[in-house]
Amino acid sequence: MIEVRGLKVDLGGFLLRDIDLHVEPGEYFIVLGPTGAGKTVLLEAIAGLYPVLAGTVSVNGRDVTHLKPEQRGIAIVYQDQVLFPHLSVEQNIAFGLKSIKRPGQQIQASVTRMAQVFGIVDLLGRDPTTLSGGEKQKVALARALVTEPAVLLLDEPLSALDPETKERMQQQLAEVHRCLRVTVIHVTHDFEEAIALGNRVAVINEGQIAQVGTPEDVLRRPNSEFVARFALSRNLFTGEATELGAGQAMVDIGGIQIMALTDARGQVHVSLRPEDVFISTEPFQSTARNSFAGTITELVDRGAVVNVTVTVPPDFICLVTRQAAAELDLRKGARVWITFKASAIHVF
Amino acid sequence: MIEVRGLKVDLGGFLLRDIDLHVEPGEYFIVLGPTGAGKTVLLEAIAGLYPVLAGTVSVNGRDVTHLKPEQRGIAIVYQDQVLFPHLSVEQNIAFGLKSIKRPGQQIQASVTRMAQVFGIVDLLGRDPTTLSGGEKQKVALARALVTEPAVLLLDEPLSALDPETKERMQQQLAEVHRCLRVTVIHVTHDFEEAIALGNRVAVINEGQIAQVGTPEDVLRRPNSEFVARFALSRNLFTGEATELGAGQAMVDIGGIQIMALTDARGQVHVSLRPEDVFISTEPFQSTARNSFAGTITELVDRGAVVNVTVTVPPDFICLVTRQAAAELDLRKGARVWITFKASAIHVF
Amino acid sequence: MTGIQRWRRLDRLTLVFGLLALLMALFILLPVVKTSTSSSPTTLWDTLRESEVYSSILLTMYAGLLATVVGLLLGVPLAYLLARHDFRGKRLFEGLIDVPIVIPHSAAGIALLFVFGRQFFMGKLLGHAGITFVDTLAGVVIAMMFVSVPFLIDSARDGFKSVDVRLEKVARTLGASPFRVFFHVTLPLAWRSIFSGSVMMWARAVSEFGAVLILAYHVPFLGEHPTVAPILVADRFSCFGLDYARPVAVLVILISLIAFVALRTLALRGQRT
Amino acid sequence: MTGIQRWRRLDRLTLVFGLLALLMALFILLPVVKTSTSSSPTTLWDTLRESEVYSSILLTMYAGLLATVVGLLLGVPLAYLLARHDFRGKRLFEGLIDVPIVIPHSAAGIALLFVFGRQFFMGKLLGHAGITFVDTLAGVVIAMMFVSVPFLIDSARDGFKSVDVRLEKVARTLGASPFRVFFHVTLPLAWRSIFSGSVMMWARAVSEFGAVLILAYHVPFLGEHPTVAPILVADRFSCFGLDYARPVAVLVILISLIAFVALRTLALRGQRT
Repeated sequence: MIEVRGLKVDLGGFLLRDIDLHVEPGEYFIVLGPTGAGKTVLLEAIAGLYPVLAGTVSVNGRDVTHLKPEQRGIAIVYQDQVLFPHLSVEQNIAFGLKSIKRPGQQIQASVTRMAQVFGIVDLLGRDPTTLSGGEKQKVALARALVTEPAVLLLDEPLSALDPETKERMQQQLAEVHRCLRVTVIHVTHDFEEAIALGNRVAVINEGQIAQVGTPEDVLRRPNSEFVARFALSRNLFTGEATELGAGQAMVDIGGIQIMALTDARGQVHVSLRPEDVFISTEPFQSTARNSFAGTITELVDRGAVVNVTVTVPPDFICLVTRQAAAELDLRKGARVWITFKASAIHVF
Repeated sequence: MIEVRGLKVDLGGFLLRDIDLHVEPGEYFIVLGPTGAGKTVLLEAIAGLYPVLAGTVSVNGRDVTHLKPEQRGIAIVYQDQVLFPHLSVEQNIAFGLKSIKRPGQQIQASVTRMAQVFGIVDLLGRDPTTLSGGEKQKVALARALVTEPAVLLLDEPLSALDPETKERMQQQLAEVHRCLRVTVIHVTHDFEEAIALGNRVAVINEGQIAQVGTPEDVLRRPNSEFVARFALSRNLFTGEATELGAGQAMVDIGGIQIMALTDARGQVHVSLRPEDVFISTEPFQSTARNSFAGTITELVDRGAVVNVTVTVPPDFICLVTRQAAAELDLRKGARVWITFKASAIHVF
Repeated sequence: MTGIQRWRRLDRLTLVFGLLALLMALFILLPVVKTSTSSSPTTLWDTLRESEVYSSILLTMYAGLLATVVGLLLGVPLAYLLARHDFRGKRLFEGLIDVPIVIPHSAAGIALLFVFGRQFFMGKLLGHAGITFVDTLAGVVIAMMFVSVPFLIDSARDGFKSVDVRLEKVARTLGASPFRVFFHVTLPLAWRSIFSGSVMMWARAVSEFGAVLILAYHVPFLGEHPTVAPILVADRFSCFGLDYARPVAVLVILISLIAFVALRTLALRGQRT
Repeated sequence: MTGIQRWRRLDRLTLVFGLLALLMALFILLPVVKTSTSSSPTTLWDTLRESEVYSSILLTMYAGLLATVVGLLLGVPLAYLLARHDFRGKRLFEGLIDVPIVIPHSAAGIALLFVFGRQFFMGKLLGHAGITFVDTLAGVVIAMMFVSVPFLIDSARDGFKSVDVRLEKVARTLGASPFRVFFHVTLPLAWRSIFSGSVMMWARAVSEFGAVLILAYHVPFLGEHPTVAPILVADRFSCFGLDYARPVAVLVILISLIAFVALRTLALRGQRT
């Protein structure tokens, strides 16, 4: 458990101020904010690596505000990993245990176990400068977690990776968090990361915490433009994916089942762009796999286009041209069909 | 006019070899190749800035292979512009004219005229390090063109710009080329750039020229995987866009008219992703603005999905799931309707 | 609480290192400061008015300036070529260029004698042309240049390396000859490094003692036969003792310091030409 | 045709610059090469066996080594603090650290006398503790250190600056104390710069003439009273002439060169500790 109260940090130009965070034991907590919002400095301030102007930090009920970084039990993993370039992968992971003077045998055992968790046993003898981005990230996580920190701070751990590696790392992060039950604070500017991983999300805007809540809360009732803009640009659902032939799945998103092209199974998130949804006044046969009847509950005029909310339920936001809306006579309360292709669904 | 014959260049690791290019006077010629194909070195070799192992370069019928760079009448603009940081914008543009010792009054007049062409008269007194990417690109182009080179070499001139600036720069490049009638060789890895700007395209692959032809030729009959993969991933058409209310246009692509959300008018290119096209066996009323009857002329099985070619004409490539194809009983020769939304059309 | 927080930043490492660093800083600064302030302005003024002293200081500054100018003329082209071209054995060659920094100063003087002495090689050759080096201004300049020019070459080379070679390439395609490119693009952009290298070279040149002592002890200059300031200080010390040497030492330290600080400030400020 | 093409690359600028650069290269290399090869191995061997010569060379190397070790002990902490902390007047302070390079060597000796001389300040203080500097090994070491330690400090500071401070931060959160972080992360990564700075410092120290001459001419060492090699060369030259000074000069140049090249190669190779 970690509790931050009234933290104030000078970012040289602007301030992070009145930062209150309460993270439950074992929680995966996301801090979401646009680039340049001071998220990295916030983590360094919590870890004791950056001077704070005011405020307190406690870990598991103990006030650590005046402790040195090495006494806080808080580990940090930077975006670009910063592995020790003069040590092997094994020595990198063992560094923390040697610092706290664990016996050699125990170090050996802990390093091996952690390498197994991350599937990097083969890399132990390697020079870290020869690793790929994803491999470096695993080593950095193993190096941090082997010291059994009470809190793990992650600084945009996925943003430097290519999309494919990113997806795999995301799954691994979720898995490691589940297995090791470590308390995580993860800062990012990426909404899909926040939604996929976070138990709760804090949104930082202009140096202050604008909102805290579950990812759904924040998206449904955004009180910052940054979140609102994102929320309007996607239809987001959580559901259970079940097999439907290779590369395909049926996702139950509560009430309706939608077909998607994905290999993911189990608990997943799906997103659908509003411009990929068709509205028609009658049902029809087409290659689109997903078609549902619903009621128009809201129309928002945006110049050449109109945002139409259709409640199936759940609610779908659809983007149509003004002419189309006029021609089909779309109005509040009207009964319509929405249609979208399986290939338009993004599963994450 | 520029002619390159049997050029061979050592790239330190691999060779560019047997490079033959024949560019007509006033032509806009694109050299297309993946990143790391040695495109920048090719341009430097043509300009006399990189040693060649074999081959000749002639400009307007004159062999310049053994001339110094300053005697060739070939100007080059690099991707990141490399403006002279110690000179003002005006001095940057005037640099070439001063080098060839034009009288001061004439320099003044030429610089002013070129600044007007690019709309950068306001910037003349500025320090180039304070300019935005797009502004720097205009200054770099003005600096090159003011010397009235016979050939202008452009090294990925658009790839470092943000999408919006890129679109405007692309239009400006086309316009400047039309007005000044300079022969251009433009290297890029971006297909849309090649299609939008190029009179002809040469595709470089593994150090050799794989194919030369009009953009349409290259896309219809690709003989490299790099081109083929791109050609399969887009429906590409050329057409005439006419006004249809603010932010919307009707594009005549030869035979049919499609509706798109764009401010562009006149000659344009449009692209449409195969996964954004619906196929149905009957016509239907929906918010999708574009719906056309056609005949299935080809079906290509790709595992979970099927690529369906529907000839309206023109041909549209559509991506549908295997189940959808089976359910609708899609087969060669069948009469179907294709439907796509105005917002799915990308105009460039 | 804030008191504790402020002290916390001074961890043990910083305390121990701070103590050691303080010793080093005092070791360097104390002699300089103490000497600079140990003579009254009147004494210094009187010392400066001695013809032996002022002609010595003038000779030192003038010879240092000449050495730097010749160093610029010959060293800058060498630095440019080293920055722009690669060749086999370049590493070794660059190492040899730095050799004058390593070899004992008096031995450097003897080495120069072997080439520029009247009875040897170049010395003979140039002697026929009426140029001699032993006990002449030319000898002082050559001794100073030999021990100090590596500083200029290293700094200028780094300056040229930091100029994007594509700026030169673009300038060529715009119709500029290699000379125009060098003087209008490369040199202005590398100027700051060259200038600060020159300041280092000049400072090292006017402080040279050993090599000058061997090659050109007393030289005819402005109708007198002065020696360079570093030798004057040593001579007065060995002949008349510390008290007599002190004002001259203070004077040359002050002049060197003021010139160095002024030039260095200029080098750091003058980003543009 | 290929002939033409090859020649084309040698444009006029490269030709002119090549010529000027050649002059500079010859100016630096000729004296070194010519002197190094001017004495027969037998003569050199006989010279080295003179007790005055070999005790002088031993003294020079030993004192240079001691100066470098003390410089490392006190200069590295200073360099680390300069790399990691900012404070008002840091620029000026860094300028003052470089001052010993500028001031005339003999004046540097006098400045040191003012602090470490028997009748002054620290000299008195340390004199009570039985440590004297005038005409002792300690004096040689101090004179050498004063003129050469700025090279080490500058190089070490640049080395520390190039170590990502986040490596230190991560190490702290992994439970390492500031000392463990310094010795297991920072020092190994900056080691190469520190080592090559030490080589420069050592080279500059053993080549010093003026400051040592003033502070500690002849010193008791291994039962004899040798002087440092640069002074020995100058003494032999002024007392007995060039022919007598030559073998000693050649000897010290060769020893300096070999040691410098060997250490420099080590510094360039030893990327890892």
